[in-house]
Amino acid sequence: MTSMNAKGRDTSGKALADAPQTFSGNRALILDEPLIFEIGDRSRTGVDLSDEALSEDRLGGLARNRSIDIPGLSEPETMRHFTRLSRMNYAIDMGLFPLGSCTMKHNPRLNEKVARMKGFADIHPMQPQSTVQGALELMDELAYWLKTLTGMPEVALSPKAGAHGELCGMLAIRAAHEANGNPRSTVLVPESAHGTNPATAAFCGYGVDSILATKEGKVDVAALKAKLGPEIAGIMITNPNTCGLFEKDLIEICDAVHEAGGYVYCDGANFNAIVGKVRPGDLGIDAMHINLHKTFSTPHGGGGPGSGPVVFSKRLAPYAPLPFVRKNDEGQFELVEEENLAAGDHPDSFGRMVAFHGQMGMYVRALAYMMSHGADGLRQVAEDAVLNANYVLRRLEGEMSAPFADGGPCMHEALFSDEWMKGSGLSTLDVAKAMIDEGYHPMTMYFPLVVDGAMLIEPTETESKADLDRFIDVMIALARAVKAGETDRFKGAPYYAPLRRLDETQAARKPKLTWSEPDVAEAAE
Amino acid sequence: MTSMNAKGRDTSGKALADAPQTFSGNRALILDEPLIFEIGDRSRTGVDLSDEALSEDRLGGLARNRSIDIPGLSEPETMRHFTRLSRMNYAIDMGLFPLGSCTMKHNPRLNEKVARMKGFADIHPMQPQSTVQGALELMDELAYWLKTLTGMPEVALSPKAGAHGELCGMLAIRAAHEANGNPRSTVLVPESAHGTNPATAAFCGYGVDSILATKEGKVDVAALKAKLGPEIAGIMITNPNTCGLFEKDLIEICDAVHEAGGYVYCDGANFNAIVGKVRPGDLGIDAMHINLHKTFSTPHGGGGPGSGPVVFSKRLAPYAPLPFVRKNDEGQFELVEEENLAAGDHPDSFGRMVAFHGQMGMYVRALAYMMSHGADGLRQVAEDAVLNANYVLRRLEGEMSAPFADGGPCMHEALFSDEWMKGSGLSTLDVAKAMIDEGYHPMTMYFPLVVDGAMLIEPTETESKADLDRFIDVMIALARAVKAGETDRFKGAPYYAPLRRLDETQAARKPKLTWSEPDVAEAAE
Amino acid sequence: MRYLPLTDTDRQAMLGTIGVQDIDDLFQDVPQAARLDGPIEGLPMHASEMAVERHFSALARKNKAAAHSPFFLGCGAYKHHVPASVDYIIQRGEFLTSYTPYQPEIAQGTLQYLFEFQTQVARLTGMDVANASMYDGSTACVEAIFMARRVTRRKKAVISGGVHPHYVSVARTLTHFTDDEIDAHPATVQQGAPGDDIEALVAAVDEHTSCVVVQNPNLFGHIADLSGLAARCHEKGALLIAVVTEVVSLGAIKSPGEMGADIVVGEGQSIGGGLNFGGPYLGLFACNQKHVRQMPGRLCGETVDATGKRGFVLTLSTREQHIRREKATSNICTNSGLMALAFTVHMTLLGEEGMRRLAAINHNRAVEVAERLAAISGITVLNDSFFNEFTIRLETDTRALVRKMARTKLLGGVSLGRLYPDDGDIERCITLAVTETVTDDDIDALISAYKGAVA
Amino acid sequence: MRYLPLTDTDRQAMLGTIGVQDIDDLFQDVPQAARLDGPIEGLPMHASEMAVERHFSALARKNKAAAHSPFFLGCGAYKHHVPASVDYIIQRGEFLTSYTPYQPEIAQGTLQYLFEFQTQVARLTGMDVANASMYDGSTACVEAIFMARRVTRRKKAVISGGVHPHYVSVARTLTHFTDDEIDAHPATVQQGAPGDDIEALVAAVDEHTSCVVVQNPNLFGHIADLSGLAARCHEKGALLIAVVTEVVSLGAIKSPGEMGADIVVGEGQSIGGGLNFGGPYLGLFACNQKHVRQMPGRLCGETVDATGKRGFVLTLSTREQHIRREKATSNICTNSGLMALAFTVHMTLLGEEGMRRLAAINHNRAVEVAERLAAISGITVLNDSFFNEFTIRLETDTRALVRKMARTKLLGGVSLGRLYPDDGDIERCITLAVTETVTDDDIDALISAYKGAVA
Ligand SMILES: Cc1ncc(COP(=O)(O)O)c(C=O)c1O
Ligand SMILES: Cc1ncc(COP(=O)(O)O)c(C=O)c1O
Repeated sequence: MTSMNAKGRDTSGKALADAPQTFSGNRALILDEPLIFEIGDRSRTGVDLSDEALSEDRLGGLARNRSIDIPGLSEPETMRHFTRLSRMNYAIDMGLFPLGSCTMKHNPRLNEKVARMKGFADIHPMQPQSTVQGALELMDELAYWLKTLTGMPEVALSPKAGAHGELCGMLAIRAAHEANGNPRSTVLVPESAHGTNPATAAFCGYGVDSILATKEGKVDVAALKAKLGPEIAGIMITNPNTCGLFEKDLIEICDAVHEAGGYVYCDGANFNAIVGKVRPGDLGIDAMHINLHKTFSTPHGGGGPGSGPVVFSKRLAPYAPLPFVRKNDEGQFELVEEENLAAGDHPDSFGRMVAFHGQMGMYVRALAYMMSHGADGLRQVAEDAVLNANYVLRRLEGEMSAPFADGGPCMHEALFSDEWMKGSGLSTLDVAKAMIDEGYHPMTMYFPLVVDGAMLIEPTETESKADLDRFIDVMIALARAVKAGETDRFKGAPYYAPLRRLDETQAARKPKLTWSEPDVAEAAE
Repeated sequence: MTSMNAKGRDTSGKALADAPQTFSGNRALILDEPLIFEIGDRSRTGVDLSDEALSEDRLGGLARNRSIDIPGLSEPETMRHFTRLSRMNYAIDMGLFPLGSCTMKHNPRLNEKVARMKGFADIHPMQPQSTVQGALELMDELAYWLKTLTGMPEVALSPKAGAHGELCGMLAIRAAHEANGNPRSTVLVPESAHGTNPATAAFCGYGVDSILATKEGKVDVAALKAKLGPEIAGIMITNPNTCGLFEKDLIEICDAVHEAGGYVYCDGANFNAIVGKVRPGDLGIDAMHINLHKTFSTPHGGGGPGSGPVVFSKRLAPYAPLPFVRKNDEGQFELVEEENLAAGDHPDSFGRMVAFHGQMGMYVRALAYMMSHGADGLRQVAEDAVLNANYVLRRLEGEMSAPFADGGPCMHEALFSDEWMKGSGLSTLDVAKAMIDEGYHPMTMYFPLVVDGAMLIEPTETESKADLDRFIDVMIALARAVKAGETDRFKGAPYYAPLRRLDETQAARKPKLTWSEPDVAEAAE
Repeated sequence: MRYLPLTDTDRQAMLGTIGVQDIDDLFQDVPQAARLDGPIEGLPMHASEMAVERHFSALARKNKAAAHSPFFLGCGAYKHHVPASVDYIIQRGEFLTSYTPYQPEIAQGTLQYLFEFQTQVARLTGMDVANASMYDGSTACVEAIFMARRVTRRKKAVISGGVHPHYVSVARTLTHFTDDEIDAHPATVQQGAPGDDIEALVAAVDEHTSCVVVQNPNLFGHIADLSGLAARCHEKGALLIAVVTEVVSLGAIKSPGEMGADIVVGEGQSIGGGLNFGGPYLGLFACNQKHVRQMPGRLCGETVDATGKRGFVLTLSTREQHIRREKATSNICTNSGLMALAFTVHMTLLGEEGMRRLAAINHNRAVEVAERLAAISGITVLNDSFFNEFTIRLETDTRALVRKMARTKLLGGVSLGRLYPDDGDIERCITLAVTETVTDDDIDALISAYKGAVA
Repeated sequence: MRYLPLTDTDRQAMLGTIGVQDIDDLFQDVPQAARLDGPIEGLPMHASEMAVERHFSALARKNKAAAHSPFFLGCGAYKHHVPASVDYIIQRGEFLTSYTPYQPEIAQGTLQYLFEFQTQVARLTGMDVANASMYDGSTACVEAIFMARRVTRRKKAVISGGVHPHYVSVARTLTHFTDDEIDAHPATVQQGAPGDDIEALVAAVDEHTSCVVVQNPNLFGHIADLSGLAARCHEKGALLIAVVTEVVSLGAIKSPGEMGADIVVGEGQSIGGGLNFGGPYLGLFACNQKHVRQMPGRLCGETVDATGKRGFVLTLSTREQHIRREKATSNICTNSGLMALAFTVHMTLLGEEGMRRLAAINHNRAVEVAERLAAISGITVLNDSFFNEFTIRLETDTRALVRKMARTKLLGGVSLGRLYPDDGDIERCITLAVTETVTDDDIDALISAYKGAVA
């Protein structure tokens, strides 16, 4: 196994068995860090502001007298606190982050740099439009790229994330149905769909009817067709789907849904697999959101922000939300907003779904990413993402069970089930935690729901072959350790992380969601 | 000891005794990282540049045909490589870095931000002076601050670090002596001086005569006076000195040296202890360098860059180097450079000691730091630095031996010797390595040379009392562990760092300073 | 291409391992007819970093940055000074390039700051708990309306005319297709208390009302005491939802919690965030303990690890889409994590002391500007009370005026005609915000511009 | 004050623990008469981050940034595009805020990149080893002269007239007071090979010569074959010191090592560094294995840890001031660590392939500009050979011309009168550098400005 250590040295030397417990609780560069509430205090501040008396005459008698009770820290303490916290995280910048369906790819720092240009970062959404022509032009450019890459005639930029994009698309579908006199009642959602899909449908007032997957991991076209009818508003289909497979019958599905008077919403979270290889518009879909924070690399930031523009077919375009950018006859860019609506411009729009105009900061980053790759590079992105995933699939399928691998290649992610570890007493979770010790972020676990103990691995195109090989070698070693019954390695994992395995059940049983001063009794323990 | 753990939790739980050896060699967030030469290759690049053929006609027949043999990496691989490397470092941003004589204080990010403004970072040193008036004004402002804080009439900004500043000061002294007809031969240097002092004197062609310290850790005035004479060019004295003590006889020393026709060079590395409390010029010195990368917080950057401006007394001012900034009669700022010298302007200058005009990037940062503190804040800096050091001294003197503590308070740093651990079989080095496990950067070891096994602790003013208390508690616990004979804790340390103790002897015996392809035989081992 | 590590040699070798000839063999499921046989048309080829940077510099130069002119815009987005350390922290790769903390053992950095964030937001708003963020204030607001429906099992939301009109639009849009009912009161700009319709709201609450939504300070800057309205809501079994678009105000005025609100939603952009032309921003969402299980969005909670050490995890996820699917409290997944971090860092630097000082400076400066404007004849300041934002009325076309000022490099306020296109009365108003970033020179420039305008 | 964590309560408590009344009791050793009894006079009080930032913005705006005008300056400092990732990496606190790696177990990050840096520099220059950096090219150059003295035990350094005049000045200054002898040849700007004095240098080498210092490409951009000179040096027992001020040239032209140099010093600013008005820059220092123990500066070397794992440490420190004191090879301590990191990161991104491309683009563009200038009557291009920089002669006052161009926002070259104030011949010359950052528009602007100047 020493071959896996890229330094080419034997690391088996002394383990940490003889290491003493430290007095501080720290372990060299792994540093404990209290909460700000435990180290700061209300009178301290890390910002130099003059200490003026608040003039209360014009506060309507509503001055805040009670304490805010938020502690402050000096700047050096603040830097340390958050630096230490940051060091407890894993991140793409540190290594492989193969969360399936999340497209955790390299985040170029060029994008961070351009997004911070004052001309983008320091402009107000309500400035006169003559003073933000560059920003509007940028939005127009981004819109052009998205429409061109998807082959769709219209795009709404404002949705704030993927789920918000879904809402946007489904609202347009509902608006279109209403314009036809009947909103219809039900949306079809395949079983393998992401949770946001059914949740979105419900948010739009639709009931959800689930469609089972075939044993090849795709939508069962016959079952789908059987469900179509006058109350079916449409389908929310993910393509490539969350088993990492391209829905090869998508054209047929679209035709069938259209014939039944419905619309096809495509969840485009996995667009990375096909960008530049095929235009979803050519397959017949009506709406699709694009997670700029996946395919176009705006950073996930530990949970957000994202951006989820939605492209529309010609049939849905009239219902797209406000605001959007257009170029007027004098060659000026302008925002189409409430006032235009009031003036009867764009009358069928379903309206506004967010304050202001969307995630400008993400637009800048995504466009910088697109321009950097260009048409040739984006195509290469899809090819390399798919190549990497298939490489993982093929090298691991002999060691772990890949339920759909016999059906042919996967797209951008490789799906495994826990079949191969049956009887070992170990679970997908245990393997995930052991991966942490090995220096990897685990893959997506227990999703999609269509296979047992799912392990969904999406390497993305920004992994090198050498890094993948190392990862695969480790996975093989772990798989063999499972089979060899090395239970402790898994059950006790992670051993080396800042914390050992966390108790999620206790957290949910008696939720403690904010900090409070410990009881004197408790503190004395 | 659980009280030391700021999270207020018992961390004694399970040690790592049962942790398995990982297959990858990684330990969760502690990631192994090979050299770029082991992962990159010559044909790969992380920069998109067009692949033009080099037109060789005008290369004088000297085109490079042999390989450069430097590997490239794509951008994602590069980011990961250096991010992983960074995580193997300790830094001020992570915790206490009490290296005595190094003044490792908080580095504000404001300074990084302003230094990156294009108007400073993107101007060329040879641009017409009319196009860099803001830069010259900034240099003039910095000069004003430095002169005011030191009470000295002249300053040379160009020296690139402390040692370079020493050179600057000593060259001026030598030039002054030469102007008087005799360069003299010897410079006096106290035993406790930093190595750069004697090295500098030698660089200027002087012999070095060492002055012993008194048992109070200060310069022996009588011994000094005895050495003065017509061949003594001057003295290089550090104040506060490297035992962390203020040379209280400095005025007397200056008078004596001056009387003997010599000059007093003051090593100002420890200016942080007295800034705003006393002006060195009022004590009679002739020249002093100021490490902007210590007192004025420009970051150390893992070894540099620094900046070492030198202030001069009236007597030495004429000999100060080129270039410098002055304001001309039209209110324009101008650089006094070679051409002025050629024109007979500033004729006694000893000349240029570096290309261009010095460390602009550091000037910006240092000035931003000074302005942020202001006259009141800088005084507070000195007071808090001295307060913190005395607090450490007093809380630890009972557990460790502090050779000069009986003489009164220290200044910015507390000096301990290894007296207290005699007989334990352990050394200063062992304690330092155990501190690493506890999550602290060790103090300066084995310097100054005037005490055995020196441990020189400089907390600086940017440590909070709570952090100091935690540190002191750990030091006490370690001291008691030494006395209790817990040898393994020290001899084996560090246990938790990315690497265990490194073999410095082997490195020096057969130096391997660059990477080379391993022999096939060696690789096969 | 600089972001792609695979070399052609790698690709060849990998295809070999996979056992196919050509990359297109892996795309076999894509209908042949739809496959593109080369780079998509109509787009340029890849570009160097330098070329891309130049392109964006050119675009950025076409915008007038707030820092480059006297700047007085507010209405839901505020220019505040954000310390440089905040931006440094949020750019650290460990925060910037990590995902939602699904693996808590290697995400304690994110989880701990979320716990700190939740606590800060709860205390600031005067509530028991807060979630780990929503997209922005407007979407948080409509989520609160949905939550009130779940809690009360009623469907009518009453919305004050003082609520930001974009927020009202969003609520209308998202409730339009469900069977929710929205009773949105019109905005009124009466002298003294512009946008204040508390009385009308009190009157509108009945036993069908799920909630009343009121903004404080409201769009026009007016501050109201919400206690009476809260009492009325509670009497009728409805929830009071308070919207705060300028969180700095909470350093000076009573928290909605203290006045009896049941849910507080807000736009957190003022702390730690920039203007960013409207996004990304930071949705705040706080409520009381008893409603926790009806909250939308992620929650971080305290727990212990296998050795008993304290740690944090995402919790109560049975409310969320990935577990509950169509029965989830919201469809939100990605939120505003990094903006929450910026908020937490900035708020940690401020502390209570800094918040109070910041608020005092904002308010005092705003009072100064209001008084100087009020002294100009032809200008009426409508507000008796306000925090850092107030509304004036002029007898001229305010949209033209604002555009004209912009041409002379002064961003002198938001002309309300843009937000209320139909309302002749409001169209003559301008709302101005005055923060700590405004200098004396800026104020002088503003005053002389307005003097010129009404002269 | 935001950078100071102690509160007054802390201070009081600490004084108590120490056992003194007042902070001034800790300053008792400071002569009473010299103690200041309050904030020093003549300086402002502390200022907020916002105020400081404004002050610096105002100063920065008074400078004309290279990015904002067509830019053709070189002469020892070059404008190149540095990838954004480089600046991100060097700003990571773990690199930025650490000290010299004296505790290797928690400084492997710094040590490993230094080892990589040393290897990159050695390979680029064609030498066996390189050190961990010097302040800049000029100080590296004089250190090389001192090293040659130690190696040869001779004192006469012969310096070519093609060496940057600042470097020559520095060498003169630092050798003036020691008993070194400097034989500095005058700069000559002959047609075809400006600054080339190889023949004269060959003639000057004798048995007293410790070294010959020659720059390649030289200050005027001319490239020379150093092999003959190297052979002559070696024949006489002297060392050949090659100076490289534009390291990008090493992507296109033979390395000094290949041509026989014994020491190569250089300015590394072009890779990873910005212009920064002259500093901080990056001194490169490389030599052959046999002279390693005479090198100045820090060296990082490979070793193993207690378990046999590879690691890196600072080594051969018996050469250095902190061990050897007055017998050290140099007095240098703080060097240019972070700039070395920037260099290493940028060089890692480039790799050989990127270096070659970058060099080709630079050279090809420079050839284009040289040819277009040569076509203007009244302008003579002096160089037959050059990399990305060359010298032209005009019949006008070049200093006035350059200033005039600057007023029209064109930075059109360095007028050599500033560097050679006394030399009537050279004063009529301008040296221009053309890098990858120059656009076609920039070139057009340059050409038309020069056409106008000589018309
Ligand atoms: C398949 C799929 N659909 C939708 C989403 C929701 O996107 P977002 O998190 O941006 O709201 C995700 C992301 O988690 C996803 O993987
Ligand atoms: C007392 C003393 N003098 C001089 C120096 C040299 O300064 P620099 O490293 O900036 O050259 C140092 C720093 O290490 C020092 O501590």
